[in-house]
Amino acid sequence: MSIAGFEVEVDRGRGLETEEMTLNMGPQHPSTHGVLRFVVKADGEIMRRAIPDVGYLHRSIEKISEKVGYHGFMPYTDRVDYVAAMFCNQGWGMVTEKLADIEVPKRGEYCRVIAAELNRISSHLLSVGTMILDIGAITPFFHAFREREKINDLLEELCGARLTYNYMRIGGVAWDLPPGYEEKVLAFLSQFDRMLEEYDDLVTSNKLFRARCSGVAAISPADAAAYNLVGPNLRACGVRYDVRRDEPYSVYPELEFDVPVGTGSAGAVGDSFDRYLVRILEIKESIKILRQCFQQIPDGPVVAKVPRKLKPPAGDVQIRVESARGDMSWYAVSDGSEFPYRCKVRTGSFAAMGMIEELSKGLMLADLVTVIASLDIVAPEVDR
Amino acid sequence: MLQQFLDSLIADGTLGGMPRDVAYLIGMLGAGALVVFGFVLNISGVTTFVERRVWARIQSRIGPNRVGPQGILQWLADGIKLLMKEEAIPFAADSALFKLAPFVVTVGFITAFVAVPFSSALVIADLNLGILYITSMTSLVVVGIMIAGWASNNKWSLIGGIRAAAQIVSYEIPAALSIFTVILITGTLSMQGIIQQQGWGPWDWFIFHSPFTFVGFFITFVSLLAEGNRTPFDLPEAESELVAGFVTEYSGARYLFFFLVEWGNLYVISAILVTLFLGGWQVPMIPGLAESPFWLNLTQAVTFIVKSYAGVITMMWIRATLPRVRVDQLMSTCWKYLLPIAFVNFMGTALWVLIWPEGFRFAELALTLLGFSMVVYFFYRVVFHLRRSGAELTFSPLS
Amino acid sequence: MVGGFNAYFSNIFEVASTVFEGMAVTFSHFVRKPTTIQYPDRMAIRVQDTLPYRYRGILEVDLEICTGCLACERACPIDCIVIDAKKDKSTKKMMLNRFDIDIAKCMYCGLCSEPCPTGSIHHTPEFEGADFSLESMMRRFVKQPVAAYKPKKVEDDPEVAPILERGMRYLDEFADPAGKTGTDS
Amino acid sequence: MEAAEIHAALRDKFSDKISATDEAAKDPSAVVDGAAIREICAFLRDDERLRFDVLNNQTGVDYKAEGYIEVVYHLYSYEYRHGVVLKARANRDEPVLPSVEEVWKAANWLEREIYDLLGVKFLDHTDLRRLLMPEDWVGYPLRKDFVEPEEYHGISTTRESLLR
Repeated sequence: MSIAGFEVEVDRGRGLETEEMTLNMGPQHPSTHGVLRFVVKADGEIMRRAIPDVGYLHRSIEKISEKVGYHGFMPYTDRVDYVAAMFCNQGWGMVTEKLADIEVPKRGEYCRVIAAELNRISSHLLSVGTMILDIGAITPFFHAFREREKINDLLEELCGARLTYNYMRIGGVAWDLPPGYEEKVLAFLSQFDRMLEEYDDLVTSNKLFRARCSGVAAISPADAAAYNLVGPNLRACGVRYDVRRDEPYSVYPELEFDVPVGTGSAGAVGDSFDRYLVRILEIKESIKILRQCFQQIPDGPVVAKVPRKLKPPAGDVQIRVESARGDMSWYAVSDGSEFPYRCKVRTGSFAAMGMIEELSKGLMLADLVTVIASLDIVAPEVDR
Repeated sequence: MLQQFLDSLIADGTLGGMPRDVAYLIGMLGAGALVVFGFVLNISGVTTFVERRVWARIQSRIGPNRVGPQGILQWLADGIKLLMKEEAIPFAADSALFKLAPFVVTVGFITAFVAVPFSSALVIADLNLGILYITSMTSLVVVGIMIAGWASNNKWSLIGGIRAAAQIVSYEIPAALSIFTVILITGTLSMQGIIQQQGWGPWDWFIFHSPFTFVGFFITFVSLLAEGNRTPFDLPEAESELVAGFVTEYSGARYLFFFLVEWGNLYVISAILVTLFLGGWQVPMIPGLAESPFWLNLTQAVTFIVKSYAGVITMMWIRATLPRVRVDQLMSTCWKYLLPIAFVNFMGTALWVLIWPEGFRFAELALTLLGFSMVVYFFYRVVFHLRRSGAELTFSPLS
Repeated sequence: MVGGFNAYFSNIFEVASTVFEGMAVTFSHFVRKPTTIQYPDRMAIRVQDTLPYRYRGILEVDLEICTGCLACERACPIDCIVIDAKKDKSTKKMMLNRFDIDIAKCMYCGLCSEPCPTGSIHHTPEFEGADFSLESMMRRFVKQPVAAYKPKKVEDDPEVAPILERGMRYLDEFADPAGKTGTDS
Repeated sequence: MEAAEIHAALRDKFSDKISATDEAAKDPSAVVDGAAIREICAFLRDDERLRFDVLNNQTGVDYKAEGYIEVVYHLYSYEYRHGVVLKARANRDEPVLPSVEEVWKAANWLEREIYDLLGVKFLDHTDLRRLLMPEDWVGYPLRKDFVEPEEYHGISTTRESLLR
């Protein structure tokens, strides 16, 4: 029997006839975070398999890059991962700078880091907020989004847009920090610290929430590496690896921060709760980084001189950016013309999505939404 | 009362030569319609409005505030909108059952009001099996939900229906056991009888009667939450897992009925709790109040409704705070935690009543003190959270 | 056995205490101020007036100071700007015959306003762009052919001077001080 | 380990399978024989000095003028924090390569994507279906000679431009 391209097994046991239930979760399901479809094979409440079916948000961004030139592709990278667009900007900027040997001024790098870390906080807030929403509590979601709105306000002031920032340029950033920006960000951070404590009281320590996440889809470090799980998902498994620290780029070597890893405080190491907790801890590290950035930021230009028609020498390079969803790998090929010959971005959600089919075996139906949310999957990032 | 009124109408010839039985039937149907449309529907409606505003405040929002003053008529607008919507019935659904389900659910909910007392006189029927009648009638809701889940011919709905059945069947047991602890004390099943044995002061309420009833109150509360499909036990219509569970395929007026029941049930649950544990309509006997039945009943009704709505708001507030439990956790909560404790309570209360048939004053006062100190500590924590959060920071000059 | 009992009761206690704490947090919100902005009607000032200077809203062109250099058209990655500028043989002036922006296509990236030498094409804080037809999303700025602006040392035309001043200030504040990088090849 | 040392280790083991190495480029890379890619990858993962436990990225590039499709493997080691780039070339007309799915599970989806967008067939892949494009899509979009069809299932793929 075949349903929508997938083979369905009908298991006729002895005595009472039972068959696996095939459920279509998505494309329009409240907790699939975008347009995404799972074909769930379930035995009552227990899942046998959940097969992801992606591609509903495929916008052929890689193909577009071959048509618009190096500068013109920058706004398109916003759309790769619209929740954390700053990192896509940075990735494209860095890969082009490596291709064309452009040095970014120091102040430009600091501006990039400030924008990126603000964006990381907002992205993680969205992640933990929607995770708790999927688990069934509504209020923490609103509280997270209330704080996220403030970051959006800050980023709006920095670059004029709330979601698709297009802030970075090849060779630096588009605009310097606006006057009075430091005071605003620091005021926000001191208020946000207290909000995080409140969030811990409301959500993190909540026993019902911990019980929902503990032991759900625990991933071993070996599996995480084999599936190329990256970012907070990887660190939750106990692997202390962060591109910012281990393959340093930008000004991260000058900044001090910890790399939090999962400890299995609610159950097994690498379970959904660890993934949640690593994000919360990373928010705290980002606050630390932001405070240091404002202390260390030098004066000077924010963008290097780059010709409007950029023609990098032929060659291919790869760079990695620690995006909010982990190691984002940009690969670009130049053939010496003004258009990129090929551009490929391997995103964090893509790897996590590929793992769900393996993870879902034997989980409860309700756990699937927990797993999707805890892996922080943003559907457009999978499809690009 | 109704009978006397109808008799007087027949006697003075207003109804002409109508046979007595027909007059009674019309009178009862009319009174029923009056109760349903004038009271029960409004309770559900107002509850939806209150819920939305309560949630909004907890979530730093304002909530509906456009229809009528402060949005007070929002529920009416929503109801009218739903009534005017097209009702889609899925092609593959079992049409007859699909249409029947909302009414089964509504019947299960509205008939419960027959035995819910509002004051010493304001009760439709003071059944001597009152509490049993209510628990059995509200169980009819699950039959409707099961029918809805099955008849929709949608797998999400079916899972929702099955979950509802499993949930209610399990939680009936601890709920019933905890209700029986109160009945052990009172010796009556009548709702009015239970209230009459309590006093107006908290130390006379059954919640503070003994340590066992104190625990029993929380068990009843949790079990009734689960029976009313409220968070953290709203699995049958878990919107992030099952889309909307058993109501996925419903639209228009039938959808309205399900929602009517969901919010109306809040009031019923709350009324049961107030009756059993929180002193019902008992008011202090201020001199002069007892002489005037009207003012006495009014004060009692206001007391009862205020207490009930406090319970309703608490349930909303819980829903705004807690995440949902998983289906296996739901079952283990019931069978591993609530049920054994409910049994211990039952035995303990039996012993307590055996030793102190008239109640033990010291324990009552001590428990009252414990309850109040919990409330005081709670407000201390609230103030702590308020202080820590400090003034809200906003960058937009508009808010 | 004893450990089992401990776990059993500590579980109950943990649930009760964390729920208690969570309820205290949510209760404290009853007395906090909501952060909702009641857009669009119940507001003291329009949202547009509160937006930061860099806000990238709907594009606007000041034809008085447009030099017809086509820098914006070239910079646009989705080709939503079409300019038709021709040199009039008789008057020897650059004539703008057409300056269209398809707002339905525009993605508000701001790449067009950066290379503009006079700040003629710029973002406004206006964002309410919903309309009923695609045709109405076309902003056709040139109603009849006009002469393109020719930069002078000192602007003396009293009508153009304030517009140019605004455009230059826009460039200064919007783009960074080092923004005039690169050469137009 | 530096790129030169890794390439030397590769040459020691597979002297005839490595056709070129480039240490001067910004990202040093080794062009390897496509047919042996799985053995090479398994060696790189299991060798104690190398331990490339992660397939960080895998992608294809269509070099139309040269007449081949190059599949690029970006490997990384969490243990030693070093990386290597492998390039395997497949004939453009009938691109076939062995799958490395059994070496790194991450290759499953990456190879499905390459198959979907560039049409490289991976042998022994467990589930080689289209990933992003519809199942009945004709052609491979990231090939340089791909022409977008006028319509798909009666839906036009272009819209009339008011600007032109």
